[in-house]
Amino acid sequence: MNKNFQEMFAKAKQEKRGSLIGFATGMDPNYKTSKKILIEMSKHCGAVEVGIPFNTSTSDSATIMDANMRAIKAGANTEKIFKLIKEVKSEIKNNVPFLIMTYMNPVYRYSIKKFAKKCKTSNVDGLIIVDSNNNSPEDKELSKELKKINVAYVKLVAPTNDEAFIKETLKKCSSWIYVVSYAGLTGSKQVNLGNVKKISKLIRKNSKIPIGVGFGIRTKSDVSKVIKIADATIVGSGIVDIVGKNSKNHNLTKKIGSYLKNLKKGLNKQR
Amino acid sequence: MNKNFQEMFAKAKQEKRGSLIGFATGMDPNYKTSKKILIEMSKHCGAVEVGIPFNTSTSDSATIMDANMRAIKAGANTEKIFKLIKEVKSEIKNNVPFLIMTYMNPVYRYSIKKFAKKCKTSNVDGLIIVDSNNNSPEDKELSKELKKINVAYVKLVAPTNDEAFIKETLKKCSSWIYVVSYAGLTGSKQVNLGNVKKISKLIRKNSKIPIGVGFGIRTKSDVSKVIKIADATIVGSGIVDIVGKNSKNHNLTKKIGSYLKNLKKGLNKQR
Amino acid sequence: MKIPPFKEINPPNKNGYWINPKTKESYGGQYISPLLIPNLQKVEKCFEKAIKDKKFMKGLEEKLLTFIGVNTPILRSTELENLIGGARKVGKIYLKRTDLHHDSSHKPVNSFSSCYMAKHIFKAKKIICETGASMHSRSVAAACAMLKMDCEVHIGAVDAEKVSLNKDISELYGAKIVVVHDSTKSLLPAMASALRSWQSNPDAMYVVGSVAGPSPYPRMVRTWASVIGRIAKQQFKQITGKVPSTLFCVCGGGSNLMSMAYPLLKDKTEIFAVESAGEGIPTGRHGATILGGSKMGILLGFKSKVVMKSAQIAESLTEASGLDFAAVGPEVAYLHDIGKIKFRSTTDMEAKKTFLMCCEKLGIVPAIEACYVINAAIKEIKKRKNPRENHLIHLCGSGESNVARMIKFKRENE
Amino acid sequence: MKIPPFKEINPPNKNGYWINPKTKESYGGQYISPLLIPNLQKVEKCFEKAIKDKKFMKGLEEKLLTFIGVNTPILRSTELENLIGGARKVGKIYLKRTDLHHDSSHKPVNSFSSCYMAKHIFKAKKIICETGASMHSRSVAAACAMLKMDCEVHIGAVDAEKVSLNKDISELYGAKIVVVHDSTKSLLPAMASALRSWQSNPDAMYVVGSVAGPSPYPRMVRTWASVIGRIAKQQFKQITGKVPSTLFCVCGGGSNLMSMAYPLLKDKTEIFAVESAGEGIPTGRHGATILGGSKMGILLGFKSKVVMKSAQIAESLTEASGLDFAAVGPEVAYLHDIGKIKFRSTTDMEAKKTFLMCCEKLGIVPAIEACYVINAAIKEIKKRKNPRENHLIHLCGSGESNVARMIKFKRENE
Ligand SMILES: Cc1ncc(COP(=O)(O)O)c(C=O)c1O
Ligand SMILES: Cc1ncc(COP(=O)(O)O)c(C=O)c1O
Repeated sequence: MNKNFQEMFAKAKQEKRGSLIGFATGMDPNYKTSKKILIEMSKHCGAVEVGIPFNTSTSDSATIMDANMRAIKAGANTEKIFKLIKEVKSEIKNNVPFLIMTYMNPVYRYSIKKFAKKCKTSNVDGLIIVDSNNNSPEDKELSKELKKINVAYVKLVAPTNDEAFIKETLKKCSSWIYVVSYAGLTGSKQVNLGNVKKISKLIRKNSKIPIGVGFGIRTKSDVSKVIKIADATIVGSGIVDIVGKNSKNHNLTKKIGSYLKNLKKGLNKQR
Repeated sequence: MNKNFQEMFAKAKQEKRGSLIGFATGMDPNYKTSKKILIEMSKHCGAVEVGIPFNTSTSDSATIMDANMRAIKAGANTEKIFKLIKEVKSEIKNNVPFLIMTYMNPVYRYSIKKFAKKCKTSNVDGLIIVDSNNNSPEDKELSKELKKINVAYVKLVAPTNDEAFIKETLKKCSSWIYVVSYAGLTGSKQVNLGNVKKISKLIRKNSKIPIGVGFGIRTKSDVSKVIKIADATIVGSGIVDIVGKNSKNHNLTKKIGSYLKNLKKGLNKQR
Repeated sequence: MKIPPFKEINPPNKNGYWINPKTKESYGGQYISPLLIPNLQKVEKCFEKAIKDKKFMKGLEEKLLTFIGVNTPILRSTELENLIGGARKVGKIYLKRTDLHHDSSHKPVNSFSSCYMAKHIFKAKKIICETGASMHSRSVAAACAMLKMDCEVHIGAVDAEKVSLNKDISELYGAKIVVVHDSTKSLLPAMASALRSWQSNPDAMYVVGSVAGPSPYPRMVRTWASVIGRIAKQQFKQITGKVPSTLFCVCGGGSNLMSMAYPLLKDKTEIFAVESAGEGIPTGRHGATILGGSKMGILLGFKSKVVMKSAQIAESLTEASGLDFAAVGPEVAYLHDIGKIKFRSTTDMEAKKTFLMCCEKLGIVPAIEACYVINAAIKEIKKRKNPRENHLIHLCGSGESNVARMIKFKRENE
Repeated sequence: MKIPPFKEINPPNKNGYWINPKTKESYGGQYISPLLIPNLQKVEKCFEKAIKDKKFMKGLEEKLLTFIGVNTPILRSTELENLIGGARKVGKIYLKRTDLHHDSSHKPVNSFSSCYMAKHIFKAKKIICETGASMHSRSVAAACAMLKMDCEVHIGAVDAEKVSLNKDISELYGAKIVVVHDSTKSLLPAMASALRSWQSNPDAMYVVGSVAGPSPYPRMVRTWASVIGRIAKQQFKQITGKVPSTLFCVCGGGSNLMSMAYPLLKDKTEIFAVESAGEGIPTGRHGATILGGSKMGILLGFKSKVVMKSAQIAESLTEASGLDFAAVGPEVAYLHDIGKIKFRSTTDMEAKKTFLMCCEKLGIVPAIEACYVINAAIKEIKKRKNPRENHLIHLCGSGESNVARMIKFKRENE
């Protein structure tokens, strides 16, 4: 398991609380502001997930599609996002782990081996590829490379997946597993707790890996409910929405800060 | 032969000249004006041809189509045109023969027998039906009825017709025969003298019937050229044009009068 | 696929008349300026020659099969059956798919055949035609393009607006478009204009769009068009083992009716022609020549039933440009008067609703003209309630050119 | 008419990949959120079941024959031959007329088959699809109407403007239209949007419009579509006694190419795919995935050649909405890379001129997409100058929906 994630989950356990993982698209709305946003997020989140934007995404809601398009317009590409993360990590004081979230094409085009190496040299702690299929040669290569360098390979499972699929996925997954809370797009519906329980049970049957839950978590109350079942919760559209609506506002990072501060209040495991 | 036509041709022969036959659509632009026009025409023409308008004419140029539509709008129908001719004939001092020019449908709808009788009682001297085919039962009935009452049945022959057709036509034709000077619509081209000579020769070979030539005769010079070959010349679009352009002009009948006066100068047979 | 050969079963007499044996009424003939008589004689001679010329017919039939695509399928429509109770109650309903022809209607079969004859036998360099829904002009223009002939199309100004897609396609095919502003600005004055133009161009050949016009056109058109019915009859026998119990066709001039009905005239098929009742026959605003009680009249070269106001040809009022013809072909009037063809009608509103229904329930965009027949057929079949019958409806065209008007209608009615 | 049966001759491996034996490169696969994996497995199972289910296949084939009208003719075009020297110099040219299909393109064969499977085997109540030229959505919507299923169409905002006729027809059929304003506002973002919608509606079935998408779509679509090529191969042998010497198809995603090429892959027919060169390949403003030198990429669930700008999918620029697809299907890329399919291209300007030429000289209004292939075929056939060859061109669509733009082009260029 990646050391920083290990620490994150250990510390949270000790404090009897869950972890908050915040997502933002890298370079949305531009390099400079994005850097400030990520630094702010690192102050409140257990981990930070940074999107490499892809213009033909097959799983994102309009909110994140718009963020992708803003970032691309601002010149985002794989190289620059790595640079961004590296700079942010060198400036922050703590060991908050950073993940990259993206689609297979940017990774594949960059070259899988080079991408893995670049994760290491840029202090990236984990990787989520939304459309990486367990059976693809790219997935095999990628999981092998990431394992070598101890970068977490966080894989997704969804309410529509059966146990066989979950078992298959667990084989490659490292550090934690991402549970999609409903059948739908990021941020398009309300978190579905029934689904979360069902899948978490299947996972627990087969593994002790920490569980992170994403899709549809926006409020303190969402966080609170999810954290009763899972180890971490991922909040994306809630943050990206603030970026989209305030991209030219001086108070942007402040707003994100107070949004996250409020969410954190829901992280307590005890009733 | 109809007596009035007989007289007309006899007188013209005596005076070594041809005859001018003027055409106007009945009730164009309305009953009252049309009556004045016809009376004026009777002063200058050897004979007057009055059109019963038909809205689906298959042989008229735009000029005469427009006249048809004006007359129909003014309420023209078969009954009223008969009345118009009857009134005109009772008011004029001379024996100028009047013809009706129309299509088969108005005649057929009126009933052929009734139509023939009505010609007689309205002092109509002749009838031209543009689309009457020698082989149709209506044509047979009509020519029989008209013969009984000595109303001229003036038939058309065209440059595209062969001798067999002309012979067939001559059998039914009475008083005179109408030679169409070119392949085309009334008033759409210049008179074609070559055609006229060719057909006249074919007619002369088979009959002594007077020949009237129409289609494309507008000027004194046209009249003069045609009259060297034929016995009469029919002027239609030239007159209807004046009506169309001056339908609200007080000088309308005067204009028609002077137009006809000028044309008459071309009627002399001698060079 | 071989096209079943033509057999003359209801010929007019030598002067182009069909004679009602009871009333002695005559239908058809040749009422036209003497100027055109030689042209008509030539057309007739060419036609007689053409149908006997094996090489010509072989060439023509190959083009009909591969260019027009005349071997269209017959579709069993359980969807329509189910609308009125299902096959077990009302019998089976089949649709002849001439909407799948090149240029999307029954029209190209006559248009192409006539132009092919014009080219190879009449030796014309130019074709003159009139058009209403522009289905005819579109297919004549297509034939002229392929056969390298000039094409002159006469269209009423009102129709030119209504079905501009077909008009634009005619223009893309290279046709010269003459917009006619006479009288009702629709099909009839357009046809008069075309005939007038022919008088000025006697070397051209005129190609009529329905079973109308002076002899020999009504006979020639139904003979060419009957290729459709000959194939359909053969197909229907293959599918059901029998000829259809009933046949339903829409009737403007009667070309799509005769195309299907002609080969079945001596069979025991009950034949229905459907007219446009416009806003309703009693309102006087309709296109129903026969059911509107029209009298015999003489126009555009032929004698038949004609919608008239005293002696003038009256407006025929209907949503469907293709049905906006104030007369029926003479053979059609004759077949009605001797009781061989029965008539039914559909209002414009019913037809427009049928259009939407066909889109939504059948997955077919029919020509608006075809909606009149579908609606009337459904009404009649429901009334007959005979599970042993096999019904055949002529789906005579596709409705791309009606989409603009109909999507507006849909949106206004939702 | 019986449809020649399907034979699998170029299957992907069990993970949905075609593998290049020389380079070991893999094409295809299933790159998609785990959410959709079960749906894809279900589609694959249904497909396997469907093609082995005799009753299902019989029902499907009857509808293909009578509803879609898949038995379209092959037209010998002496007109095209004569443009480049005549048959004695360049051989014979034949056109496969899928423009005569219901809804006027090759698309309905796959669309209907997929929807029929969705209804009877997948048991879906709703279909989700994307569309470019709206030919696909039009035919999916037609199938849904007939099969009583809901239909949701995703279309790029730019395309919605370009081919509004087809879009309006989809709406008349009852489809719900989702206009997509993402990224290039054309086919690719529309497909991404459709796939995203499927994730929210896993009970629906997604129907793709080309031989693209995650496994099993590329294989399923070419299998359904190959009905066209199976019939064409049989017809061609009947006409000429042989398989075609050359086959020409346009290539956007590759469905019309595979529909014809698939049954000929093991024959000695030389197969040409034609791409849109847009304003010219060197300008970078084009839709030529292969000839533009595209690299392998992963998008919309599959791995293949993709037009990219660094890792982003790039705009494919072409007049033809139906070719505006920044990738080719994986089997197509594979067949290109192993040398089985050759590629040619046509610029937008050449295609537009070919459109006018086809109208004026052939009497056919082709889909603008088909003009790319006709132009390239003529160029290639002229160069080959082989009088013993029989050439087959896939005339894959009719151009009613292009008329508005093309009549403007004609008037501007006269
Ligand atoms: C599709 C269609 N159906 C029917 C008709 C009616 O004509 P007819 O009764 O002469 O067949 C037309 C005429 O344009 C038409 O376009
Ligand atoms: C008429 C027509 N041809 C060709 C195509 C190209 O698609 P593909 O290459 O997937 O067959 C399309 C797509 O919409 C089309 O509508």
